Amino acid sequence: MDFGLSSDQVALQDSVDRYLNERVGLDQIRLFADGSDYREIWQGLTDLGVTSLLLPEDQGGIGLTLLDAALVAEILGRYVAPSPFIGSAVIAPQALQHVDDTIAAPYLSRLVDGGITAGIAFSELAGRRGDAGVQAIGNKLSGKSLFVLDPLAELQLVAATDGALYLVEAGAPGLQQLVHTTIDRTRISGELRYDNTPATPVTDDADTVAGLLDAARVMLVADTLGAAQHMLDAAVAYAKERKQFDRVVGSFQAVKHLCAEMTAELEPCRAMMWYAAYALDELPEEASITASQAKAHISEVGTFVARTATEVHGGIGFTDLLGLHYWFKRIGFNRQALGAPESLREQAAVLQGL
Amino acid sequence: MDFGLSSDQVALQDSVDRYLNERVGLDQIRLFADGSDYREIWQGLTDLGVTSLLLPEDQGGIGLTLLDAALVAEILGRYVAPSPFIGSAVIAPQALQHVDDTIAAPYLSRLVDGGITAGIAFSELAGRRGDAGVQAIGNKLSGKSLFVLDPLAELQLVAATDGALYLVEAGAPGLQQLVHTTIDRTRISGELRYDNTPATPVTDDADTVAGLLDAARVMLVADTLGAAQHMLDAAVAYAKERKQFDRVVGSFQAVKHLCAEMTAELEPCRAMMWYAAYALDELPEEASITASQAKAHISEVGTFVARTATEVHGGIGFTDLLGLHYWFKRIGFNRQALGAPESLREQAAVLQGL
Amino acid sequence: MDISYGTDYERFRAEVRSFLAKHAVDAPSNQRDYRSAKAVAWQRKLLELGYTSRTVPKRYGGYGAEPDILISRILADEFAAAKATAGFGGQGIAMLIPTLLELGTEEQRQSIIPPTLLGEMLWCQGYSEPNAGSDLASLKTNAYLDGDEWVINGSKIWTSSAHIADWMFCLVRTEPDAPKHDGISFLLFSMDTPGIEVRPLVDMTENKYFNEVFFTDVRVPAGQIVGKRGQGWQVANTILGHERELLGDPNAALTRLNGVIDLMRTETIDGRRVIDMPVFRDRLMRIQGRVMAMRFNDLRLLSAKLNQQSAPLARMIVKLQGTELRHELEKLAIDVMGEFGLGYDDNEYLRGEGLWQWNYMFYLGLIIGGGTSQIQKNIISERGLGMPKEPKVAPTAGAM
Amino acid sequence: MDISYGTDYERFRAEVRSFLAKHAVDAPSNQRDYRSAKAVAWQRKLLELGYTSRTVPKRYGGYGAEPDILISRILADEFAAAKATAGFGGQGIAMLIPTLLELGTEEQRQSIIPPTLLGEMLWCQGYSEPNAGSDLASLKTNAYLDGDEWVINGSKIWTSSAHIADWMFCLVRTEPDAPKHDGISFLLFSMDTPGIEVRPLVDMTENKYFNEVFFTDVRVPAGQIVGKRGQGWQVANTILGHERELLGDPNAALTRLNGVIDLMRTETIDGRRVIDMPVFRDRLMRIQGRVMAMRFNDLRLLSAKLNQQSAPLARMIVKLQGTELRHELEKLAIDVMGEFGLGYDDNEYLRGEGLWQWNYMFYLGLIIGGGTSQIQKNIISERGLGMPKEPKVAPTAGAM
Repeated sequence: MDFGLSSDQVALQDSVDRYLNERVGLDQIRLFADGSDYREIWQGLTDLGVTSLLLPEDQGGIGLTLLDAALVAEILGRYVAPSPFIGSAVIAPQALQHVDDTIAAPYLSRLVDGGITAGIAFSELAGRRGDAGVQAIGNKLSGKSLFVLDPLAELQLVAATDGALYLVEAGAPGLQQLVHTTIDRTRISGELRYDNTPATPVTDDADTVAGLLDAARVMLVADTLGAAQHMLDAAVAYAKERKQFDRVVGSFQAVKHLCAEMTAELEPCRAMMWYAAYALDELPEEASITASQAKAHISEVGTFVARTATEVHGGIGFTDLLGLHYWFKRIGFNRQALGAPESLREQAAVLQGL
Repeated sequence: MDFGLSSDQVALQDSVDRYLNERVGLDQIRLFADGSDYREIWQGLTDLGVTSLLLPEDQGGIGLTLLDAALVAEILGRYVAPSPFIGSAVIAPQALQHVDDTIAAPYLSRLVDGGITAGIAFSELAGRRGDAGVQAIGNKLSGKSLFVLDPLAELQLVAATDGALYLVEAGAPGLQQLVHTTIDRTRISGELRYDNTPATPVTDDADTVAGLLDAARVMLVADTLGAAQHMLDAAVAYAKERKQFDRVVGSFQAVKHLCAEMTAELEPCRAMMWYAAYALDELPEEASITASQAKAHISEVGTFVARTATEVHGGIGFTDLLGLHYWFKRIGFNRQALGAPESLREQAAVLQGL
Repeated sequence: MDISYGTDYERFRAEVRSFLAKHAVDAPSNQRDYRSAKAVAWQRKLLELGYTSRTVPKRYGGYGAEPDILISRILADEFAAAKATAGFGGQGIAMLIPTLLELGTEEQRQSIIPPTLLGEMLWCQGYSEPNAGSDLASLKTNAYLDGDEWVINGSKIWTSSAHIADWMFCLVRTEPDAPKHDGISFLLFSMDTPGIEVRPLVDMTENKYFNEVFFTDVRVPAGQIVGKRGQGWQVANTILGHERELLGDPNAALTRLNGVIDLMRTETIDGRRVIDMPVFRDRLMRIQGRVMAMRFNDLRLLSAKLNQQSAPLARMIVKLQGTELRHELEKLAIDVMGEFGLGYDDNEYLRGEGLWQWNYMFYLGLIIGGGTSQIQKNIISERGLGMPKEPKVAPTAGAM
Repeated sequence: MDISYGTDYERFRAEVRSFLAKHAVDAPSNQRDYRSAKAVAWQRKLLELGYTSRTVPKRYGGYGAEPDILISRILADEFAAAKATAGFGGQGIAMLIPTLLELGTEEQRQSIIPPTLLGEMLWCQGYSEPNAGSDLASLKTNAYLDGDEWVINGSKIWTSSAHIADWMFCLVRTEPDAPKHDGISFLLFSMDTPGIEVRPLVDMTENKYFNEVFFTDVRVPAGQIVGKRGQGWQVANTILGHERELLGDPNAALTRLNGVIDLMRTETIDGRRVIDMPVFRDRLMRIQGRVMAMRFNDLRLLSAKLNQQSAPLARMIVKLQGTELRHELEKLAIDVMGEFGLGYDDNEYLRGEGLWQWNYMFYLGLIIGGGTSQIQKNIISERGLGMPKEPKVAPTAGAM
């Protein structure tokens, strides 16, 4: 019985933390928000091994678990680091296990060394909005995926409306890759349009596809946890320094209690994220329920923390001066992406036979 | 333009307040909770004229409005006063206007002088629970009404499952009048069972029946407002006196903010109650929507105030020593009676064509 | 109780409505446009009809009517319903002109009010400072008299429109030895005066509405003061209360609520309309209940003002409840849109011009600004409920 | 990470489960029954098997096992799942016995532990006083030595079971001149001692679990003290932390959550099952998400204890979150039942023996008791987050 992080896991988080602490300061975030690309940061993360985490050792990977991946995602969230992590390091390496090795191997080795990245186009799986819709006929796709994470990546994992998963390469005939602006400028998201675009089938096994969706969701959960923890930490630190009425504002009971309430809500989310990530690998019968509930619950808590931490900062929190809004918006993005709380709760109820 | 209480209305509230302040102290409430009857209190209220408020002047009444009645209900809630007010002074006097005068007149005069009281058996109108159900065949009722307010009253206004309204007299053949214990011991509620029980038809006009239900709901809203205002006032007063850590607890910012939050939620409820009551008489197209929304919203606010005011009292609030729980439970009763918030909100949406 | 306005007022409402039915097309689309020919023509028209700045005396360019709360309300309601801007807003018109009418010299009124009404003299307000936010009276920007000129040094923050304003009205400390509320004066000066530097402050909505303003030996004629030396706090407070009420405007909330309903009718999840989904319906109805309560509370306040009745608690809670409610309302809209609700700026799937996200964040700013929710709760509990004031603690060393 | 207990523990779990499958029928139905032959026989059986008070040494009537967190957890889980009481609870067994094992004299252990285990010596706890609740260390009930007897005067409140207890363990002030935490002693005495008056305290659930206890010249042998004079605060704190954790037990919340689901499957509105109503489903799932988070947090704490890791914040928030969650959960159940949920006492339509309303109110009591939510938030912010302590204010005149 050991429901805690191993020293290896702590070391993994520390190494990513150290790297991002050095390389992804607020100045870099601003540059990225203004349109700089994330290649350099991603190369650095790749050098740390984040792309080979999940890959089996016999494929040149480290053979770690989705919990380890989630722990990395948490640190990415803590620094609102731009990166194609979820597609490139989590979903693609798993999805490619279902593809013929002669096709998969070259992709995998280039994903591992950072030569290519992967995006995920899952709008058909998680509460389809608007006129999204992807028809697959004889390994050709037509239609469009909305809300694609990293739509400019070289490799795209595309869910068709019938639930099957396909690989599409950047530059494939009939493919348009569009970026759309969102509030979260630390993420690249957008749209893919297909017109008889050739695609490689990955799997049409519903459990496999659901497992990939759950994994992507848990990565967003971990990202929110990290971002919310940063906002809470920043609020506490600011409240200990900022003075009004000749006192540090953190000595006012109302401000202290806001910080206590954030802590009380957020602290159990850490265990919940661990459990949801652990369940992906180890508890198949619980995995989808905990992934859905974790994303719903931690999104709600994240929204509360994002708002409250901003409020504790007072006026400065509303400005760009400390950049706090990047975290606020990242949490807001994660809330809606790949299933919003209302849909997830209903899904969790259905999964339990209610 | 005058959206405020007239001096007559203020005087009406004052007179009821003065009477209850003298006659319905905590000791009386405890006696009533232990089973004493409310005849004497009701007679006193009757002498003040509460049963003739709504009756037209040509029927010996005062010809006031449902807003005036709601203002009385508010004071009853403030003192958690036991009384058959809603049935006897609000619903029956209106319902009897639809009954042939030879039948109605004797009832009305006895209601006015307090010789009889009236209960309401509306379980068929507001989200039927369990196995309630009242079949009307040829002016005979069979089945049962649940959650009857004042089931022992001499006159019962009974909604049948088909939506029509009937009068039933206590002691009628086949009628059983049962009292069931609830958390709120300041109210008598229970059940009526009918077995071919003779009944006098009142109306089967859906708008008329809906109007009576709306009126009853608004009275409960006013009752909750009065009870919640009392709890808030009591919490503020207690916090100004009780000392811990060598300070009055009301000097702690956390306690102050709890009181401020209760105030901020409750204060707009006063205007909402006024408007909902005014709409019953003056704005027919808005009346049902505002009654539903007012009951839903003010029940939620009431629940929040009931809990928070108890919390501000600390341990003493959990005991019977100050009797605070009578208000807590009255608010809890009003929340569920004649339509709970979830059902009311859905009803309000439907009424707006959503 | 009678919530009708009466026939005279309804006749006025009908006039306004018929004017708007014909002429609303002439209104400028951007409320912050003070410069275009269209905007100036619209403002002149409204001034002439008494539909804006109605109570400003004729000799200063206004309509010269007596204050009438119902007239003001009718104008606000009808212009909002017609989605037409009700003439120039901004702090010069909303705050400075009423102040000058009450406390300015005749010369100040004549030279300032007419060009301000016509948008030729655009004002910004210099109140808050980096370390004087919630505790405004501790402001440190100072001015001393040198001959017949004030010399100003210091800085201001949260100065909206400073980057486009022609003039500023500003609170400065002129009596350093007086108690903090008695040492402040209310000065007016051109933003062209040498020594003023304006730095825009980007906010979380990515806009630059607010600025920091720095003063280095800024020299201003001695006569450009409103009220006497040391009376600036009183001058400012003459009109501050008015701003707080505006922030909780329940009619604006109603307009937005109707917008949410429209959204729910068009947005779909897996092809099903959001309006048909009970969980969202319930959330909508909850918010509607709260909007209703605030609207009726507002009606009560209007009536109380009209009939000289007192409703202090009902007034005190407006800013707190109003801003929280709007933030929640905009949040519901974003959840209704789901991922579409994340769109911003030039996103081609933007709903409602992206104003939902903008408002969601902006109302968080308003929860904080104009007296944070924490300060509001202090006010409600202390002034409203008579609970003890926050105990004074001995100043810590190095307090800013 | 590995959340399995391992084969040895699973074997133990299987044993317990098989025991319960056969013998759960022998358990008394009322957890507060310490007197019936059935209850005593069940307790003896559990003591013999080491299923209760497992770590109490054999010579005092226990099983003499080493402390093992996983064994304790397995027992708690399995007895809860079988809805069988896990032997006598109460403050004598939960709090006094561990205290005596650590700090009592050999004579105290021998004379007290065995009859306490068998329910022959029922204990109540005398800690809180009317003016020493949140601020417990300011307690004023005092005792002085007169020859070889303590003489006690004062009063206690919130003393559960005082009306049925045989003995009390009690905090009293014995060193009036010492600093407040150093002047307290921990005494034991029979409730039959002359000068003790017990007045039941009716609570909002209409029950009389709590009492006020008044002491007038109550004389107690000098040796009936645990620890030294003036060390009572430390003696009491040896085990106080344990109580706070129990209040937020997430496994109890899970059992109640399953109860809500059962309710939703049977209750109907207009003939439609509540479980099929999306608004209630959504509320249920929200609560379930919170219960899950608290369960996993609890698992983290269990693991941290087992592996000597530290998780102070995760521990500090348990009481606050756990009691709030339970209050909300019971509230959901009442809303699910609607008017049926108002039933109480002898109402013939009572669901779940009326325990929903009882728990709804009782958990509000627990939000207040054992350190109110406000005190919990002070602790979290000050001890957990290192924020400044509530500043000391000069005592006002007449402070109680």
